[in-house]
Amino acid sequence: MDWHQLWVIISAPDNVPIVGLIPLLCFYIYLAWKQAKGNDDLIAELEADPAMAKTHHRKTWPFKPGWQKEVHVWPFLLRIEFLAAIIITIILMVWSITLNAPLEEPANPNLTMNPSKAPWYFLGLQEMLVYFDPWIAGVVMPTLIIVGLMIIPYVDTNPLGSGYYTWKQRKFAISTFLFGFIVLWISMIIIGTFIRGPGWQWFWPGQTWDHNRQIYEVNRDLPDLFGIASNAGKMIFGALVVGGYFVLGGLGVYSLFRRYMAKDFKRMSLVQFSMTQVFLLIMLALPLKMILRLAWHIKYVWITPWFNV
Amino acid sequence: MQRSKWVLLFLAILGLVLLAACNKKESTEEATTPATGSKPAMAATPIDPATAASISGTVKFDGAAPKAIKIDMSQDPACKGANEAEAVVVNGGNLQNVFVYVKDGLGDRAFDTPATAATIDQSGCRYHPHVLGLQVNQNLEIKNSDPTTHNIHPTPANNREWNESQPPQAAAISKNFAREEIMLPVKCNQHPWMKMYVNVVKNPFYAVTDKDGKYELKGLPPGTYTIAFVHEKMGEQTQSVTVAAKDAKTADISFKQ
Amino acid sequence: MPERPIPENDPIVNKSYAMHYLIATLILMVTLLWAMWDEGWGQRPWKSYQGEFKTRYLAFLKTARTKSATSVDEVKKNPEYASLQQNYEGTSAQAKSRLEELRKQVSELSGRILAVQNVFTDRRAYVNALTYELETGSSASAKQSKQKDIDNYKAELATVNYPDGSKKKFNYQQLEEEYNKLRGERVKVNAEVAEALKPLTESKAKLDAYVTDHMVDLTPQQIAGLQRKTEDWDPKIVQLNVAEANIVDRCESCHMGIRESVKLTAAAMEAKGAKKPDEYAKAFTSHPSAELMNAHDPEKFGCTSCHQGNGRATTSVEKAHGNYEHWLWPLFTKQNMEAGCQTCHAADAMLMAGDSGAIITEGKFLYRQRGCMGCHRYEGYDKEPEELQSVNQQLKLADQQKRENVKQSAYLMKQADSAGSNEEANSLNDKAVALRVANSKIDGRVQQLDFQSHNLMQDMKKIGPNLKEVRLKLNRNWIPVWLKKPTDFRPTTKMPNFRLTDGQIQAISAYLWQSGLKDELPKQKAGNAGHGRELFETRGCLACHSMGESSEMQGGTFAANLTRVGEKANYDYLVRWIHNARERTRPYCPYEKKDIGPEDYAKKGKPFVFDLEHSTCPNDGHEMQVQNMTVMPSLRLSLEDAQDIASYLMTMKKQEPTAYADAAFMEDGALQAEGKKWIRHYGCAGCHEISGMEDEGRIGTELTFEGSKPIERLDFALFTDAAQRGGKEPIGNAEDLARLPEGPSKGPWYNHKGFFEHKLAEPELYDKGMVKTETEALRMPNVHLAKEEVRALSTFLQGSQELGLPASYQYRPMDAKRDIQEGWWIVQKYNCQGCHQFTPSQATTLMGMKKYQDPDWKEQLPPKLLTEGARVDPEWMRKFLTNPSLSTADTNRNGVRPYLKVRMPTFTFSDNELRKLVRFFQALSQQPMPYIPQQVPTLTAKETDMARSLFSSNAAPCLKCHATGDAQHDQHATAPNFLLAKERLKPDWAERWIRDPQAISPGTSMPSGLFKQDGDHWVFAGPTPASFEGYDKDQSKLLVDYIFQLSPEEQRRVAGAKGRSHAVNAPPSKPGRSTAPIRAKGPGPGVENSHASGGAAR
Amino acid sequence: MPEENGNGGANGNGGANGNGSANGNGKERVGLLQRVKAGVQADVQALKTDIPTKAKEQMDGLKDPTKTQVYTSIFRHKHDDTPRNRALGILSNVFLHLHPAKINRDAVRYSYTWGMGGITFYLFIVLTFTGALLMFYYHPTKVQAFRDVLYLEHDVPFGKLLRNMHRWAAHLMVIGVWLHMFRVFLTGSYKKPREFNWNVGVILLVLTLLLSFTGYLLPDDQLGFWAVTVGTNMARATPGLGNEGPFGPQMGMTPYNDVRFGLLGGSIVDANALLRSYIWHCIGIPIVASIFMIVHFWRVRKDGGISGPAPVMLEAEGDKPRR
Repeated sequence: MDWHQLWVIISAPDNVPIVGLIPLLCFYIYLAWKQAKGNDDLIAELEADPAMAKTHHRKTWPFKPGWQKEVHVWPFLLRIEFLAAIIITIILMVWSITLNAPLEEPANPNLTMNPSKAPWYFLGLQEMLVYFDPWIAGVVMPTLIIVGLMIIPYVDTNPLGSGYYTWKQRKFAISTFLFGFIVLWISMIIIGTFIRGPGWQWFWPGQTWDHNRQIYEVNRDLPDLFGIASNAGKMIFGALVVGGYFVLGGLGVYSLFRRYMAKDFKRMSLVQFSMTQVFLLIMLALPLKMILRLAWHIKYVWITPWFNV
Repeated sequence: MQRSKWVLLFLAILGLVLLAACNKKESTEEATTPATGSKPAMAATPIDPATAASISGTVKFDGAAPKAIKIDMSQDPACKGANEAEAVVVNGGNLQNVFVYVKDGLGDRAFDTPATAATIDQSGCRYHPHVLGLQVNQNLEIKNSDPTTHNIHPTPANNREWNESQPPQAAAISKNFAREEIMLPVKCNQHPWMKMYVNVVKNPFYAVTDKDGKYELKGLPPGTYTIAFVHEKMGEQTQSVTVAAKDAKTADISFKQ
Repeated sequence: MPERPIPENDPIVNKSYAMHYLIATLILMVTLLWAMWDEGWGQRPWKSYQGEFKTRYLAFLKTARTKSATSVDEVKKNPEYASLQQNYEGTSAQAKSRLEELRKQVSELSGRILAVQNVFTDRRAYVNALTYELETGSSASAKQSKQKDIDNYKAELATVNYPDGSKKKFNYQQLEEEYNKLRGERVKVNAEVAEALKPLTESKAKLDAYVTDHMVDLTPQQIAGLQRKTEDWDPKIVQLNVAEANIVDRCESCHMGIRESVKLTAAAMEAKGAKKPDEYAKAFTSHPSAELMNAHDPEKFGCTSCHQGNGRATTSVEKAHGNYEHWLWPLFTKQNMEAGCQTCHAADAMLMAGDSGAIITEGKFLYRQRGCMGCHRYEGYDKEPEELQSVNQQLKLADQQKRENVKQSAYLMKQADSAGSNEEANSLNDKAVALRVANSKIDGRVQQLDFQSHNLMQDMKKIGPNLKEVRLKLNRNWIPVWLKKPTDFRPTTKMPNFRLTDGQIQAISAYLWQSGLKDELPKQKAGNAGHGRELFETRGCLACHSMGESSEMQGGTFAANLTRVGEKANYDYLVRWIHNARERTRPYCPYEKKDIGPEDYAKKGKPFVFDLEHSTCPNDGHEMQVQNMTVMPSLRLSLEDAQDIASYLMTMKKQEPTAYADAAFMEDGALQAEGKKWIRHYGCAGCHEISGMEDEGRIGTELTFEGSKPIERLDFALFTDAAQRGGKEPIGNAEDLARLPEGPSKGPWYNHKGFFEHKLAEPELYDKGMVKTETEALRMPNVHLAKEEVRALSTFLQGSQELGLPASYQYRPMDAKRDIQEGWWIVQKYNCQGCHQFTPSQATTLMGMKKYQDPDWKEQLPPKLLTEGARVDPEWMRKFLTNPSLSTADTNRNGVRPYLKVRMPTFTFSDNELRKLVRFFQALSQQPMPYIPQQVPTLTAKETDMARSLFSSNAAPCLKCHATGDAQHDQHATAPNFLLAKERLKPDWAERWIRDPQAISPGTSMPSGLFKQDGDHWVFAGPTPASFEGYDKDQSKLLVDYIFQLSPEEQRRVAGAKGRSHAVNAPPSKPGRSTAPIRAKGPGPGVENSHASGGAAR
Repeated sequence: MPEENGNGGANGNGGANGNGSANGNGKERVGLLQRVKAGVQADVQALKTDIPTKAKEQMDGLKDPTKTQVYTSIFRHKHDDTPRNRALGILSNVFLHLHPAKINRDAVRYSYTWGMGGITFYLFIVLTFTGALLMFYYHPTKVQAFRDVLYLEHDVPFGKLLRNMHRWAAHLMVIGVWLHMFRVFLTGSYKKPREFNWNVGVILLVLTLLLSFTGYLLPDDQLGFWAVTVGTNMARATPGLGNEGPFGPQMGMTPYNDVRFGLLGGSIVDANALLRSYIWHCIGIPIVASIFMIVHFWRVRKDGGISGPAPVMLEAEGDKPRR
């Protein structure tokens, strides 16, 4: 166990935010989960007791008739906001006094940094470069992420769960988002920061980052696995596989929706549903491809003269 | 003369003690500061003449005495006189021109520079004496009694080298040596056979063996000393001698070719 | 949701945030204060340094002042001071009354002037105003009336009240006159005051100057000044700002004592009662080298241009010293401080200023001497091959241009023939003619280039011997043994250990053997080894070569140790080598790329003669390499002497040459290709001349800017981690470990210094643990350097940086300084300093030898060249360097000092090098070039007589030591012949020399005190005849003039009169006695000479 | 007197002139002097009474600072603790009228909002402030940039703190934006009618990342240089627009005309890239982001304030339109 190495990585000034991000995320997930649980319990209680549902103010927080339903922003909100500003200022100052912003040697185009890493918030994308060609990881994926985030309000037809934390009413939406945010985005960043060492090789925490490490890795393409040699064959085969994934996956999503989320499905228009389907499948394709790569060393699935997937 | 010296010594010690006593701070700083020039004057510790001991002895030469080497002085008609080399002079088994001095055992004791000068005379194109001892910084007077010009050229290892011409009847040259050096060769470039050795030591306890190989070191305070016998050709030998107050010890030694 | 009691009051509205705010605000305040503190102190550790400095420095100054005061008192005790003091008091008493009177006058005058001035300036202002109105007046009448006003006003009388109460009226004109008159008077009186003060100030200045001149340290006044300055010091950043070079250095914010005018040591700056100098004390010392500081004014160079580090940073010691990961220029360590010199002085061979420079100079020297440049290019080293290439390129271009011109000219002429008009034809013909003239110019240039190439060929040297002649000179069976590990055979060899496998050794030696020249060498007679030994030990061989091993070793390390040379050498070759090492078996033609043999000459019907005069190829007329590329000179020995020495050397062996195992495989032709491959692989041709490898390039990395190579580019291989974190020292081999200058690493060594030093100590280190094939393995051989040598080379490499400063900071002088630089390269190339002293502090190899410790042998040392440029005529020097025997017939001797056993060899310098050397000596002694000889006045008969009386005086027996050309007299001469003086010496130098030779060459046999100063001129120290009565010129000058006009006859006459020849003609002491006349055998005229008697002792 | 004046010629000159003329006037107008004297005496008398009165008035005025003209010119309404004034405090305030006068009583609970939107906005302000100060010392040129950062670190008062704050606030802002988005999603706050504001938020997220990314290159050190090189290398692979992307070569893309070239102003990360990055970082993106932020805040209010905490809904109420 190379504690020194671990410490070097963790204490690098630019990695400190990520180190801070992990407990922060845990805390906020816990906070959200606690409130969701409270709300879900309340909902269950109210569902069971229609009479109570009529009178209850429907929040977990205490309420007494006569209390103001609305409060003045000044001072009741602003005092909190100002307090937050002060606290943030304190945190920021203390951080700035104790830890210096990194400044390395002057830029030298002739001397490549190893590993040369993007800013930490883009490390997820850089990590994806391992599994995808740059045009997917660097261009298509970010675009899809943005577009995907943007269409969320338009494809989420579930009217419940607006304005309060809940799990039971939005199981699918929340699990999908958590999967995308925590598993695909945050954990990739963590991998990119702490695990990827020189040569973008995989180093377990506590393993020494050896610049001279050599590892053997031969990557194949999926068509090779099936003995398809001709370019045209590869192209057609790849198209079939990718197409098949989307067709079969689409069918699978459909059957899942029909069975377990009938209400949502009913509320969705055709466009809404197909959009959901497509983005869901693309999102799922990412870990699938990673597994293909990590487990079977598959580089490409679909090979064409113009692009490879 | 002697009396005033003692008084001076006493005053110096008193001064030092006072300095150390009433201004300790100053003196420590002084000590840590690297001395510029000479070290802070160390007082010459008085030696009680009543307890002074002496060491004497004879230096022998082991084996057959080498025949004296004749020097060809014909080069300069002005050179007349004994023309035998003085490198190894043995008289009946006794070795002349051995420099004897206290090499070790006096500790940090410092000694005053004698006011009298040591002298070298050049006559008959020879140096007199052939081996000379003197104390550090003691004046050395060099005379020329020959009707010819000499030049005096010491070739020291640890002192400054010089080379001065001295015409006949010229005034004596006055010089001194600041650092200890044993068997410092002095020569004359015009008369290549002219050679002598100067021994510069820090204490007054030195002697040069005479014709009979005899020497005597007087006025030594009681103690254990390393006595060194140095011969220009045969090198150095040492002996350890312990003397008590008023002792008169003998230390003989012999050199082998 | 667990049941929670609902509170009575609305918590949202009623909850108080006062406590939250209080705490948050408090924390915010604390944070703000923290930020302030951080800004004011946390980021400014130098403040505490300055505070500490103030206390310690003041304490130091206090003691210094008392000490200084006592020494001032001592100085004042001096009678000389007392007389000055008296003088001062006398003058001041004298001047006193006069001064008082004058001062009174001045004050009186001042009062009167003021009285007049008050009135006058007022009136003048009014007149000026009116005049302005007059000048700008619009009409003639207005002007007229103004003029009238002015005139009227000027005519008005004004009253002046003098301070003594008297009054006087003046009109304007008178007023002005009075005013000017009074002022003039005051000026005059003031001048008188100054005049009266002059003797006073002068004697006062003398008095003060006496104190300052006789004080070794500062005076109490000066120290008081420092005390005041220090007491008034407010903490602030001290910075050197050199805008030109973008240097901002704040080093002095902590290192406050660095430029103080008193010498501060760490011990002096210790805290009170401290045992050891702490961090502060070490930081407060003054700069150790005043010389360096004078040469490099910090106001121009800052600190970091020499020391590196981050000069701007002030936040911590590590930051300021640049000892952190992302700073590219960390402070050079104390041990490698001199690396900083190299950054600007890369072009200099010799860097000495005060005590500094020895390490870097050694590094530069070693880089050539140990053959580093054979594999690693370095700007400025071994540039001859590159220059030669460029010359050849230019030659080709010139050739091409010539052909082109001929063609063009023919074309133009043809056109001219058929031109339409005469004019046109003439113009075309002119052009054609111009082209032909141009060609002749090119011819001139070609000649120059050929000459240049001739010179370059001559200057080109290799560190290792010529291996083409391996068959002729070596014992075949010895070669593989040698290659196995050269240090086993000769521990001090320059040949490094290559870690060759047996297979490689066999292949390499086979190739060398088979590719070697197979010519026959002339057979040599056997010589007298005893005589050879004497020659070897006295002729100066030991200035470069050494003999004996380890503690027994005597001689220089510049060339090979010859203790076992008898085991490997071939006698016939050795004789020839000693006789003239430059003599080649066959010349090499770089154009044809082959060794030219007699057959090639025969083809052209030419005799097989090649030397520097016959250096063109018989086949194509190109310049050839006609010399062995060795720096070993010719000692102009007779063939017999050479045979004697060779015979002696052949006896130097530990085992018989025949005892070596038979290496028959070297005749195996099958190994040749393999051998060639390995020779190429290991870059052998970098140091040796090898058949078929003449044009091989260097195999190593260029090192010119190695010190600024990014650390990532230095391959620490498997030790990267150990180096970064300071793990266990990876060098295991004890011998190699001992090469690390600072011993086994104690902390991280992931820096240039660490890399270089580990690499130099154990070059294969970075292969350790790696799996590599024979060809992949690191090729760098073990150069078996000593600790100090590793340090020197590491310093050199660390300083080898691309300069971040403006190019003007590179030391590239154009004048005499450049000549000095260029000269040092040659001096070092040929190891001149093995015999000669160039600077007072430099010791020669011979000086250090046991033999030369003896006073008689000391006189046998080669002459010191401390002021050689001032001493000799440059033209004479050129001749002398070309042929040190100064004779074409009798060459087996020294030209100037025939009495020296040691021989000034013939180096066959090229004209290039001759020019540089002559300039070097002139520049080193600050002599202007070109030299215009000084006219020596012709002496009158009377003067000649007087001079002769000095020359032959008993008090200055010149001819006793100086050679006269009379063989018998010269046997015991110890100084050069006067007859050489005219051509050789510069008269002004000669005069300085006879006045005080010890000042020019300390320890010379020539005594001082021949002349003494009498008033403003120099007179003879001995008795002078009556004719000197009334002679008021320098008598030393007279003697010099005489010597410069000395004719051989005159010299003979004087010598005869002095009976010198007579004395010498007398038969020497009778032979046959037990003590033979030593004079014949000894080194000089020494009788009791150590050699002879020492021999008897043995 | 003469001795004093004698010190300098110029002084003496001026002094003599002045003295002369004053003396002359005094002699000529004796009557006037008396009149002036009387007037002055009267003034002094009046002054004795006027000043204390004025002073008292002044002190009284200062007793209630809210009554001063300066105060009333700044604050347009009273600040007595009345509901009206509380509302006015928000509504009539240019800085605070982001908020409505009153909000849902539970919306002040930190556990619901996490305060991330506000914190992000606050960090943006901090960044603008520190960024503007940093701009005083920074030149976006290859020669100066790195040097200026060193200068900031070592010379500028509080320069190091400033730079550190800017850097860490930027990192915090990215984290804040993510957490904000996370919270908004978890509370379903993007749902009708806030769909568009969610989109604005997504754009702001992208802009935040771009802001941070463009700032990365500015110190011109190895870290920034290679981060940006890696980042922009991806642009090379843009389909159709990058010279290494799918269909890029077919579209005639070369390293000298593709989208990366456009981003960097050259084929390598160099002086132009530095300048572009600087301008986007300091001018382009902040302006765009500010506009979107204004829209974002405005929409928060127009879409009915923050989404919650809303009363929970029951399954059955899902399909009914909400009141």
